[in-house]
Amino acid sequence: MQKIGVFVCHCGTNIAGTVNIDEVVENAKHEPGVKYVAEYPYMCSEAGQSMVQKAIDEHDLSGIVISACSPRMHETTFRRAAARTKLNPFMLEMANIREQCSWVHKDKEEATNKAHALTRAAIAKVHHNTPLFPGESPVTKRALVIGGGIAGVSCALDIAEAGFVVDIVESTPSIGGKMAQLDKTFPTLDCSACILTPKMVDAQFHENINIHTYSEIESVEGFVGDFTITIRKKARSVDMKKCTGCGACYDKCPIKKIPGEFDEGLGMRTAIYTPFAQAIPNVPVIDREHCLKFKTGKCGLCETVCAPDAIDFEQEDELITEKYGAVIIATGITPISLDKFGEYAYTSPDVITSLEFERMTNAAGPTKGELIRISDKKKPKSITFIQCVGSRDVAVRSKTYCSKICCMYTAKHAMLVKDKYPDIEVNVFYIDVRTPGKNFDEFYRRAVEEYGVNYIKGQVGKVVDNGDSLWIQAVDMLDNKQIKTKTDLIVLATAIEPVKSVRNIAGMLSASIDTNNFMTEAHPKLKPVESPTAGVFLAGACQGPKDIPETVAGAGATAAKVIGLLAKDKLITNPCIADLDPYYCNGCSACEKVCPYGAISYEDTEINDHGKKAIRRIAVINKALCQGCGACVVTCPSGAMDLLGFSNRQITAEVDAICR
Amino acid sequence: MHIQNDYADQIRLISGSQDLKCMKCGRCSASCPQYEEMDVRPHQFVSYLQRGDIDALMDCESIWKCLSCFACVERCPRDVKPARLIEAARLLRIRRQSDDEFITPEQVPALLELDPDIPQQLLASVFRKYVK
Amino acid sequence: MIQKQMQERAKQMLSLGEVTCVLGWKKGDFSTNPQPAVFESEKDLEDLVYDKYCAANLSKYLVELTKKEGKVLVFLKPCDTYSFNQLLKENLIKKERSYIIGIGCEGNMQVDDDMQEIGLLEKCQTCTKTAHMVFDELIGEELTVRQGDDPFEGVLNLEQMSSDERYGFWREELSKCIRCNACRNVCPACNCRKCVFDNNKYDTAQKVNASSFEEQMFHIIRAYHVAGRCTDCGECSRVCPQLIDLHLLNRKFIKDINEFYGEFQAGADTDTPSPLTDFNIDTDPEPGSVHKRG
Amino acid sequence: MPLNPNSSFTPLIVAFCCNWCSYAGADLAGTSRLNYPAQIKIIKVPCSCRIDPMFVLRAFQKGADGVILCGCHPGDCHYSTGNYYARRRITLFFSMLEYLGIEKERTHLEWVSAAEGNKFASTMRKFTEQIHALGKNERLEDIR
Amino acid sequence: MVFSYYPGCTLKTQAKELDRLARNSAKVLGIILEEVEDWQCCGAVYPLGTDEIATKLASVRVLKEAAKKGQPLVTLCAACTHVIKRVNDDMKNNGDIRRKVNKYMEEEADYKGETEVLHLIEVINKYIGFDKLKEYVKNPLTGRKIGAYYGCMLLRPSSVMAFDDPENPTIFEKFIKALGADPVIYPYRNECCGGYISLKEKDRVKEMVATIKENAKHNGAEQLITACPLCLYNLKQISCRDLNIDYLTEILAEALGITYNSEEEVSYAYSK
Repeated sequence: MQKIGVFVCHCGTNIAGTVNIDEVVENAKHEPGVKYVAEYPYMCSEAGQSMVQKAIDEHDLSGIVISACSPRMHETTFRRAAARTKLNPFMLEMANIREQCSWVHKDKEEATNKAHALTRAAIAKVHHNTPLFPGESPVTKRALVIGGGIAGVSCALDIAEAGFVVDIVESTPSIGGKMAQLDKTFPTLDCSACILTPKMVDAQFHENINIHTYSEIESVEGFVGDFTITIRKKARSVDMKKCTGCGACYDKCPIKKIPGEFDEGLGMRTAIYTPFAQAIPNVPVIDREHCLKFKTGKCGLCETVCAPDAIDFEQEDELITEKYGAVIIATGITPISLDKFGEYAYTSPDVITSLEFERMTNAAGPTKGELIRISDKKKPKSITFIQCVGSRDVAVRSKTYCSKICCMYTAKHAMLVKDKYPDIEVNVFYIDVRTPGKNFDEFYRRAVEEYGVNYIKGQVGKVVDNGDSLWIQAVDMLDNKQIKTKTDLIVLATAIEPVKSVRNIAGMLSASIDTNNFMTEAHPKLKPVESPTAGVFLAGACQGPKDIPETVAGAGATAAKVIGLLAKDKLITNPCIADLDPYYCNGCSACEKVCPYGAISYEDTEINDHGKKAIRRIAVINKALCQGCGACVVTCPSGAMDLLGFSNRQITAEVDAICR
Repeated sequence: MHIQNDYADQIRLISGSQDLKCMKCGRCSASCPQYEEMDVRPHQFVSYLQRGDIDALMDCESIWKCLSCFACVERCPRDVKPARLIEAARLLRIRRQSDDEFITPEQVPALLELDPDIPQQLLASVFRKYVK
Repeated sequence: MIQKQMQERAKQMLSLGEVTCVLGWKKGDFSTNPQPAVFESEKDLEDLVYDKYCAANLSKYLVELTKKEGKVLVFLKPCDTYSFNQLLKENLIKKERSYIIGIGCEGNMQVDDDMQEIGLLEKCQTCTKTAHMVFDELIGEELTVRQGDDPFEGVLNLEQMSSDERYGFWREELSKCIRCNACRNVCPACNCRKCVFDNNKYDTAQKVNASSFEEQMFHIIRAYHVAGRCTDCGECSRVCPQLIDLHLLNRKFIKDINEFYGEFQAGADTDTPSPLTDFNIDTDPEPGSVHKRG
Repeated sequence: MPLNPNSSFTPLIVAFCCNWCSYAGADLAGTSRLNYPAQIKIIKVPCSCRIDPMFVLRAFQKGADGVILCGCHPGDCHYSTGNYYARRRITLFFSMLEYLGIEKERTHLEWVSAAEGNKFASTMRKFTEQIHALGKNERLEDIR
Repeated sequence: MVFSYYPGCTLKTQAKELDRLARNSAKVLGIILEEVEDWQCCGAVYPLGTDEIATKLASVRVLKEAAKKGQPLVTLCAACTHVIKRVNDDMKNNGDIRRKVNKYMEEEADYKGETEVLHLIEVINKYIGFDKLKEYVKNPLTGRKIGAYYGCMLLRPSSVMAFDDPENPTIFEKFIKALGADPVIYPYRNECCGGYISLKEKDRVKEMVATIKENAKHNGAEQLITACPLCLYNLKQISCRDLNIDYLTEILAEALGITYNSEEEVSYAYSK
């Protein structure tokens, strides 16, 4: 029989305000096996914890129940406290009487009764708890960063500086990401390329960093500290070692009219190409879908002109398998598709997204920084910016969240236009202007006050392309007037969303993802750069809309967490894992089939069957791989398989206690 | 503000619309083909309802001006559906007092004599819209 | 006559040392209740019988028999081969230690308490298993395909009842149970080393007939534990001394599995994953959407 | 709570929640102070695939009037595939319970993410109402 | 293919020629339109109020008739399509309305929105396909520049109507192309023509129609087709020499080369 101590927390008035603590204490005293009951205003405080520790020693307690907040909040705290005594920390359970009781019920009597029932269930469970001992697993001192944008690059640099090897996997032919496409950055208006490219070069030449561009994650195995990841390096058709980056190949390439991804389709590229001048690595790639050689077998001009003989039409995808201790997801965002926004006439060449506008105002962009209407190459006399296109919108085509960066970049765009061409009329239709951030509101006000950008509170209902100009029907809500006017160029502040591939990547890493495909943090406030899956970390806008400073700051935080992990030689593993009673196992293999981690195998094992030795084919659990989900336990009809910490008896005892 | 009174609740019931979802973006008014004709504008329907000023809504001209073209419904980013609100106000109005002076069945033959091309559909809609 | 052929072939194999024993049926106390038996000598084989009363599924006996050295000659009717495959899939019998002679079957007869024949067994009335799924050789005529009753008719009838009627039906049926464990012992899928109902891990180890709930729990969980593995051999209903239609539980799972996850026949092969150790991300229905429609 | 002629009836409802999504969703309902009936009592399991049909029966046996199971949304399982197995098991098992004459409204499976505090609370409210309307469960209760 | 057919008030009276053209064209395409017995007017305006059912009953009766035969329900008028589709959606997805209506109708089988409601153009798209339609064309309308006027009721609200992209629809353009003509896309093709206010506010309707027509002409249209008798009426309220307004079935019949044997079948009085 256990000797159980029950500790009931008031949590100030958080619990005590709704739950009659005295009654919970009194009731707990009468539960079987309960030897000691105490209450305290803040059990998680230093004093509260010592109280628990003291009681364990003084009353020789073998099991502890803490009736307080959610175990997700403080189970670790209390188990650590218990570990400082002679008690095994896994002899402690929590009853969640705050989040799942006092905070959700108003009636004091009901809440008190429930607090009692939950405490009772925890006591019943503890009766069947057994001491558990965590195992150890090794840490591979190498990190993998998925995504070579500003988040991935700066995170990789920080980790590499700490002395660990980092590999970056980037799906496009160059690192740099969305930031490389931008012209100026808010609120300082410094040139994006000027601050990004030095970092890219640093990453390229850092002895601890390996960059795999034009590559994707093929498969993931393993777990924190010990991932085995296979990377598919797609065939570039150009030998990275031989290429000097001279550019003769793309100068000669006869296929010149492919809408360039980097220029958002506004500029054209060749079939063999580097996405942009400062690309890293500065090695072209052949787009096999468009290349004549691949389509028809004829051509091969690039091969002819390539002096170092780097062109390799035969090149095949290469699979690289490597071990990593930590993985960082930094896959970033992309603008949403505007196919379903017919009312904004996006099909018109003179209606563009903000990212297209970035390319257009960029001196290295398709128009060499000149602002023109794509349709007739004329300079626009008036530009209309429409904000919140697809953001804060519950329709299927849209995103319900605020994309966060649009207010600021629209102010930036408006300002850039006015700065270069003071004669152009600039109108911005907005719902709200959101500018929290250092020097952000000042920046927006400058657009209005110094540059004369016309901000109109209202939205555009319909855009009509008349050929020579665009016609809009909109509303000015402050004037309560409908506006029907002509404009020459429309820029849509398009909502951003995570890149599509992140779902697959998250799936392979079993990291969770929210309904918008943004990565979920282990805790939104306290663990903001970790995914709930151990060893998988997050950086940049894959977590949610972020601007550049926020992304870089976050990437630094991610790096710190990764360094903290890689600095360890061994990891302590979760002891709540599957546990087999070999005597009962009949070797049917059902558990093996459902294990998501491949942690179960079957071996002929010598079994002691009532004193008789017998060789039987039974399940064997790999304790480092098992994550403790319990799929095998329920699959096993005989109950040979059980789960430590959530055993059949423990859960049954909880059910019984609750239903009493 | 979210005033509750009988009429306001009735509008909420009839329309099935959630006025609190509105974020005052104005896309309804920007889309409305009858905006200029209206005294109370589509984006204001919501404010009237939130204020509980249903009498004013029932007495406004807009209830006869809305064409039920559903442009606002289609484009509303918050699923508030202003057309449903104004339709609910119109229903309340004609339930209280049908606008018999607008059209009566007796007038139909004369109308048809004037313009024999008038489709039945037009008459049917008009009766649905104006008469109890 | 097929029995003769079986005896001859068995004797031959024993004498040549190709098998060490033979698993078949021998005459029981009455002419209508032959019993499963292991024959180890040619002389013993004189007692081997095969007739329309040899309903017992011999597959499960192989679990123990194939643990021993040597090779077992086993006679399997078409339906029994499904159980054989299923046990093979669960690594419970060793194929290399068995030699299967598939034998023809024209349906088995049910007998009453007075050992009088009272017509085809339920499992034979609704038989769909007319071919051997696995065998080393065949003896006897190819079967004529029987036009059986719809095996799911009974389940359908129950499904169409009201909740109260269904509850009434099952309360009536299951309260007859005396927990003799005959169903468990005969069932080829009930092959746990120790049944969970004899295991104190769940606190479900049970006394006989303590309350009606115990029987409900036992039969529901037993049906659930064999779901996706039950080949619908019908032995549970056949051996039940209380004549409980236990197959109605198993067939409900089979019917649901077929409807929700696509047609599946346990024991048809040894590699198709069991529906309960498999899933389909896109097409698996939610519990809410499959609740009896209409 | 809807009025019920049998207003003295206080249902007993056991909720099994997976640790990663639904239990966290329940916590979020708490931090957001979203009310739901106190008759809901939650048992934490690591994953919906840890829920053994035995537990459900056990709850009914011991007098529960309803059992609700919650897990991560399909595709979001912390253990990547646990809830897919759970979905099959629970689908079949619930269907069996209904077949045995246990009202289907007494059992429910809901996918609740860690972000769906609102959904958790409203699901629990709805389920409690449902059980309230059904009244006491006596069909599987062990009445010894 | 046999479909239940709901002609609606206008196509049964003033515009009965259009109805006849539709039936004859359908026949050529192998579509049999069986007129629903004892149908009543759908009301021409979808009753938005969620608290009354009387105005939805006519639609439900028609839907039930089609459901009994297990046929999709086809209409030729955008307003009918709109009203019946939306009522059907209510019956499918709004439990409250479904309960009330079924209770009121007191018939044995409850109706739960089983019937598929389609405009004739959707039937052609879904059950024949425009590629196939091309094969039936005898007199291709080569060189004709035809714009489609969609109006409101077929497109919106798209969540219920599920007719086409509500802002950038293309179904009629595909139809026009299949008949051999050049479709003209113009931005105003989904703007309202004024609808029912034309009885009392004809001037306003004329303004609105003028904008639409100008926009169509600006984009090169020489002829407009509609799928709604009221749109047709309204669009004709201002005359425009170089922009003919026709019903979709008229160009369909023309392209299919439907010949008129009797006086009865050749009346173009309404449409020209």
